[in-house]
Amino acid sequence: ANIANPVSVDSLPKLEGELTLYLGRGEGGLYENVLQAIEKKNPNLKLGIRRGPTAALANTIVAEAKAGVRRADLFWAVDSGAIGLVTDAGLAQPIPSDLSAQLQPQFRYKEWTPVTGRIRTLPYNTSRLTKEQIPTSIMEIADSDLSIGWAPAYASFQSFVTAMRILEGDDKTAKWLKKIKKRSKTYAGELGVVMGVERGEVDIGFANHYYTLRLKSGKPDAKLDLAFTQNDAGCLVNASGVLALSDDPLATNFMRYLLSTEVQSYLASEAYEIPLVNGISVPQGIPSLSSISPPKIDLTQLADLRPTIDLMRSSGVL
Amino acid sequence: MLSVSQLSIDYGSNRVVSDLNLSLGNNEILMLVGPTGCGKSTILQALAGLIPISEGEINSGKWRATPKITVPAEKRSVGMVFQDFALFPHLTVQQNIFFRLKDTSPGEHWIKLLGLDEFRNKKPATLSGGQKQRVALARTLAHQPDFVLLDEPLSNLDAALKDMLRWDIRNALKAAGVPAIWVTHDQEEALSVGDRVGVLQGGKIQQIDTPERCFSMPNNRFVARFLGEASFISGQFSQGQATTSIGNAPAHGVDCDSGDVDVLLRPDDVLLVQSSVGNNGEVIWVRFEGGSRLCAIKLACGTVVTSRVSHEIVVNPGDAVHVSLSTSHPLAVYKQLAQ
Amino acid sequence: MLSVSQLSIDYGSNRVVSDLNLSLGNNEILMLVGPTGCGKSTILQALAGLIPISEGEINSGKWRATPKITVPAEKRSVGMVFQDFALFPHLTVQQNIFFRLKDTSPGEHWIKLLGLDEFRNKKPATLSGGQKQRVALARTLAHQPDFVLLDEPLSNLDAALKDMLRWDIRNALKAAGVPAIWVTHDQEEALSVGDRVGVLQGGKIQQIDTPERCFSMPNNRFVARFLGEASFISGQFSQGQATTSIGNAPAHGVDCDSGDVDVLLRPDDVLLVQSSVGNNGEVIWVRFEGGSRLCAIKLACGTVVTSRVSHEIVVNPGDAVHVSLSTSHPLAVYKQLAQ
Amino acid sequence: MRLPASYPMALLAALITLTPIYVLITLASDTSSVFDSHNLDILANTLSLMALTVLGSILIGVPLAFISAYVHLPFKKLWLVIFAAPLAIPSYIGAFTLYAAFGPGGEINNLLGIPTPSMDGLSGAAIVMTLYTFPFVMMTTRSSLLSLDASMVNAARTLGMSMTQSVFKVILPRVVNGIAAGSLLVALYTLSDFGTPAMMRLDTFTRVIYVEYNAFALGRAAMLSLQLMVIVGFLLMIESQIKTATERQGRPLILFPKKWQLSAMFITFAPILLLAIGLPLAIFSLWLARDGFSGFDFSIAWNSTYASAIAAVVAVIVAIPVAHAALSGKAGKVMERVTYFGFGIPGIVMGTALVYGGLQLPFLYQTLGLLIIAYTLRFLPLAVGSVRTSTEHLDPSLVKSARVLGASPREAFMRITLPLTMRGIIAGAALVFLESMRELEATLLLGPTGFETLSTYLWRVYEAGYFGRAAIPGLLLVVISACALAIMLTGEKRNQLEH
Ligand SMILES: Nc1ncnc2c1ncn2[C@@H]1O[C@H](COP(=O)(O)OP(=O)(O)OP(=O)(O)O)[C@@H](O)[C@H]1O
Ligand SMILES: Nc1ncnc2c1ncn2[C@@H]1O[C@H](COP(=O)(O)OP(=O)(O)OP(=O)(O)O)[C@@H](O)[C@H]1O
Ligand SMILES: [Fe+3]
Ligand SMILES: [Mg+2]
Ligand SMILES: [Mg+2]
Repeated sequence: ANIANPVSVDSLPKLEGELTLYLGRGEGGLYENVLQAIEKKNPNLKLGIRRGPTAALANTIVAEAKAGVRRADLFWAVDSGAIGLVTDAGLAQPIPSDLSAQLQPQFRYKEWTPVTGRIRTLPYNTSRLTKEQIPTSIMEIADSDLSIGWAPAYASFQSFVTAMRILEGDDKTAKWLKKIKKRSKTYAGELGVVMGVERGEVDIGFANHYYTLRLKSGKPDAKLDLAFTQNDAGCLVNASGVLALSDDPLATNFMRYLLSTEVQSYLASEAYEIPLVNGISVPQGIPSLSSISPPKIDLTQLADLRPTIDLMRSSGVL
Repeated sequence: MLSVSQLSIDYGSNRVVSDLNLSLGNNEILMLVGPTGCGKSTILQALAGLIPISEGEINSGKWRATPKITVPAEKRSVGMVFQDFALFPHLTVQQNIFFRLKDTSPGEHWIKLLGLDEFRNKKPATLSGGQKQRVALARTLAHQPDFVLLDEPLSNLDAALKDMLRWDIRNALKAAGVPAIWVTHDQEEALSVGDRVGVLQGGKIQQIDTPERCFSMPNNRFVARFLGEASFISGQFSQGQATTSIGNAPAHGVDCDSGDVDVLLRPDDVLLVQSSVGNNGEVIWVRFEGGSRLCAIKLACGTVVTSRVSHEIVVNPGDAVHVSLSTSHPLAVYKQLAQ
Repeated sequence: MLSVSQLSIDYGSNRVVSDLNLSLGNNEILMLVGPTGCGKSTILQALAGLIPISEGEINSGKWRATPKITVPAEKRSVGMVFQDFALFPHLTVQQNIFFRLKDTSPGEHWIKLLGLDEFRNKKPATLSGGQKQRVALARTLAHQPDFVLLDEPLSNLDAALKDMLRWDIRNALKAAGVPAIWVTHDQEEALSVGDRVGVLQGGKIQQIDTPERCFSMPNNRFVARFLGEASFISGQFSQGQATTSIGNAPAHGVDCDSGDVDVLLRPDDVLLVQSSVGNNGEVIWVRFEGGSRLCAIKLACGTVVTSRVSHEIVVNPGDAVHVSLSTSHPLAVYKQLAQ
Repeated sequence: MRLPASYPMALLAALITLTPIYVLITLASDTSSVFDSHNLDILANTLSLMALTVLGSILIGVPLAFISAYVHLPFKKLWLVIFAAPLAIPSYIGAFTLYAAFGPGGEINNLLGIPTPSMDGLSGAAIVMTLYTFPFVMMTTRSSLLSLDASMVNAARTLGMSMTQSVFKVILPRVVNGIAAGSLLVALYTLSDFGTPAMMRLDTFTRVIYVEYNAFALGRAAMLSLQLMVIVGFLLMIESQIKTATERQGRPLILFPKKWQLSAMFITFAPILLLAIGLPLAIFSLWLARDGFSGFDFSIAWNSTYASAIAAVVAVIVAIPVAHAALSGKAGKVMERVTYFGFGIPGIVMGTALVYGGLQLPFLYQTLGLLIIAYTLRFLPLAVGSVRTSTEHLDPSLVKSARVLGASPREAFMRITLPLTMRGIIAGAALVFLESMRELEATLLLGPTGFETLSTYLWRVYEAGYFGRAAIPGLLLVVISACALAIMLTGEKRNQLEH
């Protein structure tokens, strides 16, 4: 399909009026600058931001809808599960086609639009391993003798397990989980996983790519690098996304800003997120999207968390 | 004026005071004594309207309270002085005394009269016990109550201070001209300060009378023992005369007209003489009391009587002495208890 | 045995007790009296080793404590009875008494002797004040201390109870045969219970002597007033004889040998007679004391003296009376104060 | 019998604190129990963590209470502020910094080359939780200690017991109540906290709840929270069984320590306090130095301060009738107990429950007002506890005295009871203030949109990995909280003079 070229903010309509954004999960610290820049560019925009854990905001949006109250115009979430909850509740407004046309085809959805991507990666400790020692298949890792750090309670990990279930089936996934569990060390979040790898507590970890890049940017000599699997859930590209809850064109126009050249390149260079529009280079430290081979998966499917949680629990992982 | 009739008070199902009747003339001070837990404080609290009553009636002339008709404490125009002073610690002496006063001149009056001028801006915590007590009194009287209730107003003070304050309080009450009920468990205080004494036991009044009568003609042995050193000696009573092994004396039958009786002896009714012959008892203990000595003498029959002698007479335990009745006023006699 | 020499105690920079000297014979009970805040409790605490001393020495025969040599409380073999009983509320009576006892037989002994048998399994909270006091005493004595310190052991009790317990305690101490220092602020208690009395003021001992001498021959006016009703009348003193406007009497100069003096009069030293002629004073108040009446008489010169009369004599304020000295023992006289 | 005047208000307060639980019940109503045998070891973890934390808090809190109540120290008040300061630091921040500092490759190892054991698992979680909850035990025990009369210790000593032994046999048994009250707060806090055990890689009940919550199984999360409430109920029951005899108040003990004793105390407790407060601030400063200062909007500190201050005031206003009810009868005691439940519900679940509750009041929803109600519901027990203790010590004859001087019950309350229990009221307010300052979830979910506080800001930069930016707000949080504590202690001092 054709991909429309990204637009510059200068050619976007000015935003005027009041807009309330529910901003899920904390990478907010990084998104903050983006939001500030948008506000600066549009002095007549009154942007209200509510930050909170993604799941909590999704629950809030559903609860508000049930009570017949709508406070949020936009919901920007880092996790597609939360987006699924809101779209399944029928609360999201359709995305204009010219907007989704700017995205790569596999990232076009009717009711929401991804903003940036994040890849599942295998951070590893460079003083304990070389890249060659790491299997390129996620399933094989279960049979290796590497010690592993993971954060099974973390939403992105669960999305990854969902992807594995879809690609490999429940049985294989359950076996994989059980095997990994034997050699794993559990962390609260994937930042913890990456820190654990860097300290040498474990050989490798399962984590979104940006944690490694951020840690290395603060500590360039960190004994840490990224490895990727190929063509399996291990290098799933997931996305943070935004959806509109009000039919006010202002909300849609705000989304356009998020997909603008400037915002996308800022997110890539500063937040180490993967741009999903054309012509923006990926953050330093990871190969370009075309050089890695993520699995083909409809991200909306990942919202179906329930069976994953049950599987993980019955495998004794949760 | 205050009159109480058939008053009963319960805590839950527990009757603590029953069938209390009393009335208080203008300006009169009634001392209420009794052992711990006999219901003294309970009566005062009921009169003040701080606890509900179960039966009977309280009439102040201005209002009337019954179990049905409750008159709240703040409407009773009653003054109360508490054992632990109950001064408001966050207010100065003056603020305590002027508490809720519209016209502060009676407050000023009592500040002057009780010599509190120099403390008026101090907090209670910095005052001595006696000063606190005076402030409490001033506060109560400054509100010009119709009657005053004092709940052991001196029991938290030094013995030395007590003696002084007791009279200060009496004088202040008399100066204010209000009737008062003054609770104490100190029989000395009860006898000396008040116009009448009421002796309470187990929630029941045993006797209400002048101090002299309560002391010398107590209604029963409990009252006799409670109000001071008392010994009993058996004897015969007929026609206003009691005959005992240590002599005869005029007597008054409290609960009998004649027959075998026990005669109430106060230490002052027994004359002790140290002589070389004719002794009828042996001293078993002696207590120096300052101005006098109190001696306990065991008679041949085994009865122990007490006698007070001048401090100039030196008596020692073990001394053989002669004791005899020595009184011109009638002694109280009681029916002998069945053995 | 216990001897204290030149003991001084400071709280911070504040000297609370200075230059205390005293020694205690075996078996002797020393009563320590004085107004509030004079340092009585401080002395006891220092003797017990609960607070440090600043100067002087405490010697028990078994140990010797100075400001340098601290002997901890638990090593002093001292018994202490506290004003508020200080029973352990979480232990039963028996556990309190047997507290840390290896051999419980002395505990049993005192339980029996003080009649605590039926309470032994009760918690202190359920006991009356008098019972608590007995438990405290039993606990102290069961530990067979070398000496006992009692800090106002009765001040939290009823007047009626006090009188009884006072003697129980004395008897128990005598039975145990240990020396004791007993702090009180009740002069009656001080005079009657102990073998000697020490009067303290502002951290300094004013007098230590037998009760009789302290009462009748006080070292100074403070002691005189503190130990009981006292009035002073001016007079001349020479050759063991005092001459006053109400008569002459043998006298002893406390701080002078002759000259213008004030004569200490106790109420018993003044004889009051009601007659129709020759009266020299007017009664200004009368207090009924049970066995007697205390009267205050204002003389023509303005001096007020007090006299105690039998309760059989009825005197009323305003009566004209005749008062005279009536004593065979010498009266204490003091140099007249400069006006 | 007339009902105590405080009952209606207390009942209302109790019912309102029950609303979150009611919401949980409705949320959970379509869910079958999800408690399977697998959860048993999680339950075991939870209970072990709770037990160890309570134990740790007692081991640290009781001695510190003892020191701050009895030992004659220079700068006594300052020490007390320092002892209580850990309450100002959100425990997840503490957990994170401790994790970052310790272990091989941790900051201490990096900077000083000293190998340190890593902080994780049950022991790590218990250590961190202890460090941030022991002040609860310290504060309640201290106020019990201050109300004890010294004479009993003196009695024990003259009966031949050494000072140390007396502490254990004579003092401690009498303050069991105070220790239990503090331990209850610690236990509830431990039960409801998620961040610390998660960071320390310990599987606890709250983690199960979070997993369900994040998987959008709100019903299950609610059901599990209700199961947690059963534990809370048990704890409340156990605590209410612990009774010590009430005692007359007296002059408290004063101990004059020798030089070596002072040093010993310092050597024992300085590391603990350094760990709890010094370390997080040091680590943040280290990161600040690495990242460089990038600006901080100080109005955020103001937001935190005034929201917490209002919450503190509202909480004590509600706490007063509840505390009075607790002292007036059995029913009142039950009402008081009920208010404790709010403290034991995990923050995020509580936050969501309050969103549901708040949506019923659209005029309040997402306003500061609702946020303050939320703070009040969560932290009411802190205020109730300290108001109750101070009221217990109030001499009843003072109120009677005011009544017979002509004051109505209301006037007597306003002019006598209130000013005289101000110490407890201020202490309660300060505790609520501290907890509100570090509260996160309700603030995120219920505050006005765009309303940022120090703790939400800390959370935001922490999530983003911009740890350096946590230095300034972290420091501000500690400083402002210390000021609140200082205010609380001046209130206490003023009151001591009066008694
Ligand atoms: N609030 C109460 N509830 C139940 N019983 C009470 C209450 N207050 C007092 N009592 C009981 O009522 C009885 C009388 O108590 P009250 O306080 O009137 O005695 P008292 O004569 O004042 O004693 P004291 O000399 O010790 O002050 C006692 O047995 C006491 O236990
Ligand atoms: N811990 C303390 N610190 C400072 N001063 C104290 C302390 N304890 C007592 N004092 C002061 O020392 C003096 C003596 O006190 P102490 O308690 O010995 O008096 P007391 O004679 O026992 O009085 P009371 O009859 O009231 O018991 C008082 O002025 C008191 O204020
Ligand atoms: Fe993330
Ligand atoms: Mg009473
Ligand atoms: Mg004392």
